[in-house]
Amino acid sequence: MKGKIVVVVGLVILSIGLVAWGGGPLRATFAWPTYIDPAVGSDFSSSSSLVNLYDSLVYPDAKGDPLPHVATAWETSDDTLIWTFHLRDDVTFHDGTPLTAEDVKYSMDRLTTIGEGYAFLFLGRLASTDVIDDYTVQFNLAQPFGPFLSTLYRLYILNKDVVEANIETPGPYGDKGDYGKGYLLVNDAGSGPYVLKEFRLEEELVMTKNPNYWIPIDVDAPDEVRFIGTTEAATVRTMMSRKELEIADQWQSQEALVALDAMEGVDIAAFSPGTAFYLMMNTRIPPTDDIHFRKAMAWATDYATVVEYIFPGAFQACGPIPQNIPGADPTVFQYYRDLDKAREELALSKYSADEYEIEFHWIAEVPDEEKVALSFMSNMADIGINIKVVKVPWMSVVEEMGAVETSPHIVSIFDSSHYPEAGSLLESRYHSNSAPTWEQNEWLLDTGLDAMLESAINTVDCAERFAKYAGLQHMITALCPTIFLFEQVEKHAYQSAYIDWPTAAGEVNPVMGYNLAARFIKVD
Amino acid sequence: MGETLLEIGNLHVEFKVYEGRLRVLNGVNLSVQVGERVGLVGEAGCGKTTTMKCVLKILTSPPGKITEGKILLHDKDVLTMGSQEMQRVRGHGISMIFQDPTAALNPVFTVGDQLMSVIKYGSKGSLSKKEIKKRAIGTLREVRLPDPERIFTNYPVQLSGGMRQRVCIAMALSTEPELLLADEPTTSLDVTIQDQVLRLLNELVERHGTSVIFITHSLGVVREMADRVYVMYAGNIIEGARKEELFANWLHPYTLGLMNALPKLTGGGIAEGIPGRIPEYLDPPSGCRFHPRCPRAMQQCSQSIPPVVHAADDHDVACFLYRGETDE
Amino acid sequence: MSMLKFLGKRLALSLFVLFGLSILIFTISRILPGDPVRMALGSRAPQWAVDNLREQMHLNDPLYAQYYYWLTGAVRGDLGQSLFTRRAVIEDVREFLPATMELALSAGVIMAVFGILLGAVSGRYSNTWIDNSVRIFSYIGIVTPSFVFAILFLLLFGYVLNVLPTMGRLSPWIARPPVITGMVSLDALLSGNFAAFGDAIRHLILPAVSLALGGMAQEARITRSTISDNLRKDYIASAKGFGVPERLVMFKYLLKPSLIPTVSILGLDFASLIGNAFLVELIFNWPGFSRYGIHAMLNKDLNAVSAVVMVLGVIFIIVNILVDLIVAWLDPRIRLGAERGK
Amino acid sequence: MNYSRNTLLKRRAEGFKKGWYKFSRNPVSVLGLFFVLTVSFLAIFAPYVSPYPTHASRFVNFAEAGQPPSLKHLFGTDVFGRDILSRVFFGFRYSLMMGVVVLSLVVIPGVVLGLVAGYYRGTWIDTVIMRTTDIFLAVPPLILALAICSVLTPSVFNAMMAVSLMWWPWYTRLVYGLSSSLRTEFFVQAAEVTGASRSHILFREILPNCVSSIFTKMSLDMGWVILIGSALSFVGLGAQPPIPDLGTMVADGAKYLPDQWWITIFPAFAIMITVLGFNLIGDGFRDLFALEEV
Repeated sequence: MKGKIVVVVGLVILSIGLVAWGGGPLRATFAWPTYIDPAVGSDFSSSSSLVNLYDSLVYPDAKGDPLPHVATAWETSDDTLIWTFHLRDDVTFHDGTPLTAEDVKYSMDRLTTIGEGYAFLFLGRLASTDVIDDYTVQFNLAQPFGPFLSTLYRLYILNKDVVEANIETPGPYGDKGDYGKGYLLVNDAGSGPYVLKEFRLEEELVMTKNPNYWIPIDVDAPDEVRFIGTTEAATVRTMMSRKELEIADQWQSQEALVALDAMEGVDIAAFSPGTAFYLMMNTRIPPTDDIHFRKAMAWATDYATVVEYIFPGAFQACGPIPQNIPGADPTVFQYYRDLDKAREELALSKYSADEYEIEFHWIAEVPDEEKVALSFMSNMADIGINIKVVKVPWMSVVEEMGAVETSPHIVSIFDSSHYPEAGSLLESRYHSNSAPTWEQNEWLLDTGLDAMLESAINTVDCAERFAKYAGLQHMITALCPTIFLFEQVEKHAYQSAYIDWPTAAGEVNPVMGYNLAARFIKVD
Repeated sequence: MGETLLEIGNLHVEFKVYEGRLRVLNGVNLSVQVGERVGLVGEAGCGKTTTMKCVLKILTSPPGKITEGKILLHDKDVLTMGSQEMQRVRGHGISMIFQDPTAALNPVFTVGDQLMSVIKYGSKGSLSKKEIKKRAIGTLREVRLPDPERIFTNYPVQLSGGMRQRVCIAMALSTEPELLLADEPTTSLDVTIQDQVLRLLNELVERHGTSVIFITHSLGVVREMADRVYVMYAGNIIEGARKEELFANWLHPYTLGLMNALPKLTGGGIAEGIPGRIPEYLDPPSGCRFHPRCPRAMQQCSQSIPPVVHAADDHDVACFLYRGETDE
Repeated sequence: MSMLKFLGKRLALSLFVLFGLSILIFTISRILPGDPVRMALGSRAPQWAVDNLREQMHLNDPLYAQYYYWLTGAVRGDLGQSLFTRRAVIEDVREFLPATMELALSAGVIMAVFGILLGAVSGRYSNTWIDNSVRIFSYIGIVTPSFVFAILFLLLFGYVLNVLPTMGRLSPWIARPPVITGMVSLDALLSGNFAAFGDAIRHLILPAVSLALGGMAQEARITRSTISDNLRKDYIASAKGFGVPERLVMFKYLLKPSLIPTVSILGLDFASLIGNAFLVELIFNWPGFSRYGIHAMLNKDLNAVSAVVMVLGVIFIIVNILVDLIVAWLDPRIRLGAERGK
Repeated sequence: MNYSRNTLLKRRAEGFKKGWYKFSRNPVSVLGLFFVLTVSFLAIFAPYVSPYPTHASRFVNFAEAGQPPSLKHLFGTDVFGRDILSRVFFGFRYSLMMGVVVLSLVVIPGVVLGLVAGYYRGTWIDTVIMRTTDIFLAVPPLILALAICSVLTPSVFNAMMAVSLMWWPWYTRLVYGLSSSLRTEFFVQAAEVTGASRSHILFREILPNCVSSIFTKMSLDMGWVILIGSALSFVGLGAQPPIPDLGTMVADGAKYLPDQWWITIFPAFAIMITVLGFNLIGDGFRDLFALEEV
């Protein structure tokens, strides 16, 4: 019954919205799957959708620093373990009910219980959440956590009543049943600037402007946002040429981008999103468990060809952290192609070059990765190492990286930080806790490193924290667990003739997903 | 006898196949008088059926093609008739019984359906559906099929070979044609019922007064059924005469061969056939097509086609052995 | 009646086949190592939640018990949870199947109608230029993979000529008709929304045609050869000889028997059509069951894979029964053979 | 009992000569044979006839990527700068290999099962074998092959295994039909009466009479198997890069259409020519042996 009312209210709002405003539709292509459940989604397409559907306590500015959003102010206790947030009282969910501290607590509890998506940012750090009053919420940390504010971008606030009303039992979460996962898979329960209108799995996600949003949205912001689930080059091209698509996905190949760029009114927005491309080596299986073997490969890799021909505009990475992320250290050691050095290292290795065939897995959804793979393969052939290139769909990569024995020798993956600080990537890439996730194929499982990482992240003082980050970067680079290939330049073809996209104009938000916050984009 | 019903003159038919042209009919001449029963005899593959199909204009074309000749029915050339006119000729003008009743009946329609179509389109005047059905069942009864109502609703697959041929006869006679072409109607049947069917056919034809061209490879059958006999070999009529005349004074060496192939009731000897086979039509022998097999072949036989001569009264033969009046 | 017996026997056999197929699929889906619960809940889910779900999915039971649960679940319509869409597979089936059926049925109709038409014309006028062009077309149709057709059409009509839509089932600006059958074009027609109907049909053309061409060529070839064989049959000559009008002979007495081989092969062609839908839906971004299936397969979403194969098995079996019935209806030899119990 | 076989064999030899004559008179079949021989020649001698044999394996040269057809690269180069002509030649190898391996794995068990089931028609052996084939034939082969491939690591070998697993029932069914009608033939019964062993009857009496049908089906199937193989590669479940598989080449090239059409079009034509060749030959056989049921 309640669901029906929500739908009716939504429809009314929607029809008013259509009459009142005039920004054209914004259509963007995406790679599936997209999960709009804040406790499940964490990849690019999911994040971009969550940003539009939900609100968070704080919001990143163009540099990634936190601005007040649903929270107007906050204070911390002296030991930095208790964070108290004061909420606005004029924020309403899409069904018109007010957003309160209870909803914030519910969202946090749900996120950490389910443990998927961005939950890892809080797991182990957050002890509990308390509701002080309707508009005051308090987080109790288990240990000091320097970048806590930045991680709160990823706490998307759910409408507790709506979720509770749609719980299905039985489910894996005890008396919470499925914790509303079934419902939130295809419905939103947020307060964000856009309202979910339609969500057709594997097809498209349609959102319309929220006319009652608590911040006035620009008239020219798109009335309707469509995220279309395809990255098929031919389709993207056709739609772009017919002006049925405003922003193309970043997975288009170099060749496709050239063709898109040649279209009238279409330009390429290129920016550095703080994403790096890693060749992650499994340090637990032979022969990549041998540091000399890994170093030999790092020396034999032809970095120049990759950045020159395969990802033009990108540049060689300097250690594990992209340079535009706060806390990145530009002084870490950079490998370059030197076959003599590679052979020297190979001689030191306990394995001979051709003893094993090295499996190199690349993500099927990103065609250009094949070029890297084949380039790497021919590089390694120069020092006698046999590479077997395997194309693997994303979901399978995630699955095989879940266990050390099924993790391949090398996986090539783009990864970016979850909050704008070096600590994010350092942790998600190299902490033992993240070893079974897709963000780590290295399986370092180094307790010393874990301790150092935790100590860095727990440091509240910024300068001190950054110094610890720098040390970690040097230390990891010395282990050579990864070939730090390049820092990505994300390229989106977009309709420059009729959309005004701040990101394309240089206002690049380093937090993943926020460049597609539709309320800042203007469509004529 | 009386009026000429059908006259075939100098009929040539070719089949165009991948390898070239098969000259299957090479100038066939034949005529049928009203009420006459004509037997057409020859080995398998000599062009009997093709000739009959030409008369009905149901020769499959391509690959078959009539290149020359005329087929006069009541002095009107069938070959120049339009499809409308031809439509009227078929059915109540001429109808045909095929060699293999299994092939001649459409396997996916009931006997009744097929019979009714034939009566509807083949009869003179228009009949109501009820009349058509009544007539169809009547015809089935006439060919002495047991339980005609049931057979009317049966599919051919439910009938035995002999019953199927009776159905075919019923179909052929249901339109009361002037001329019936019976193409070896008993060949595919069991020996035991061949005679039955033949006798039935003969009886019906006599009762209706229908003219018949009776095709067979056996002179024995002809002796029982025909008033006049034509002997055909490799696309030519090589001899034609009244039955009594032919059996008394056959002339052509090929006819002799056929006669020898007849089982003799007296003497008890095994029939001797004619050595050799029907020639290839792709490159038929020059001159008389029978000459390679002919025991009495002469030099000129391979050089020119023997003309048709009136060897005796009402007895024509195409052979250089005989010199009578030449057909103009 | 014995026809019922025939049908009953056919159905019993189908049930047996489905049962066998379910064992086959279950075996395939359990070959793979890996923990489906961890995959469903993610690597950071708390252990107690994993254990809960493991219990609920009966994964701690022996394999034969698991098969029993899986099978009884499947019979009730519970095919488990998809790892990829994260919801009950049966819901996915309900959502995606109509799109594929819409595509497959349109392609099937195009295939059958045009295949028979082309074959009939070609057989009727055999060895003429019409016949030769149809035969060349059939060869091209048969040897060209449907994904090549799809790519060529996408380029030619979608990109170069820009006359037909190349993705999805409906243009974004068209209001969706209410879901009645789930087949957009049919729903639009039923609800009287002709703008949507036209748009849906336009979206259907390219994928349906690229899907249909291979089978169409096959049908044309078979029909051609039966028609030209049957044209030489005595019963055609005899029908003509008895004065039955040419048109009636062609459309009744020739067509019906000639359709039998064509219809019998139609079932097989429909099967390969559904198989090829896997590739064509991918190319035209058709949100159908086959595209779902291919994603499931690529992502080792085993519940979904088993469901896809089982559902397609059921469809295929139904189609084959239908084909058998049509053939039996067309061909009394088979029907009566069945009646007589052979 | 040898009488029947010897005359059979003799007739067969005679028939073969005559058959070849008839076959060679049919220009369409000869064209098919020409295609197949050309493709096989190019495949076998790929390292010698292709202009850049190294381009078929681990080779990249991004400086020469995406070049249109020219004298230097007759079919142009792909996005890795590899010569497409050379890769098509090597691609024939994998396509043919797919066909040959699958058929050689499939035909023997398929035929043997079909023979046995047909010979023992009506017994439980027949039931077990034929109901099993029914199960395999219940789903379009491409789908089941896809499903099997999906649980295995994608590779040429696994794709072949998957297709083979799907394909044998077709032979079983074909031979079953033939052998169950042949066993009532006179010469088989004659052999039975004279006390010939079962294997003799199956393999010496019945099998030779199925050979023409099997042979025809095999040549047609070469084409189908190659098509299915290319479909598997197209979705990424078959050959893995840098193996120059034609299906993979079409799929990968499709991303660069229409500008770099040569990357897709030439491999697509290569598939079509190969399949066409085997199809034409198969049709030639079918006409030759006057078969309907293949």
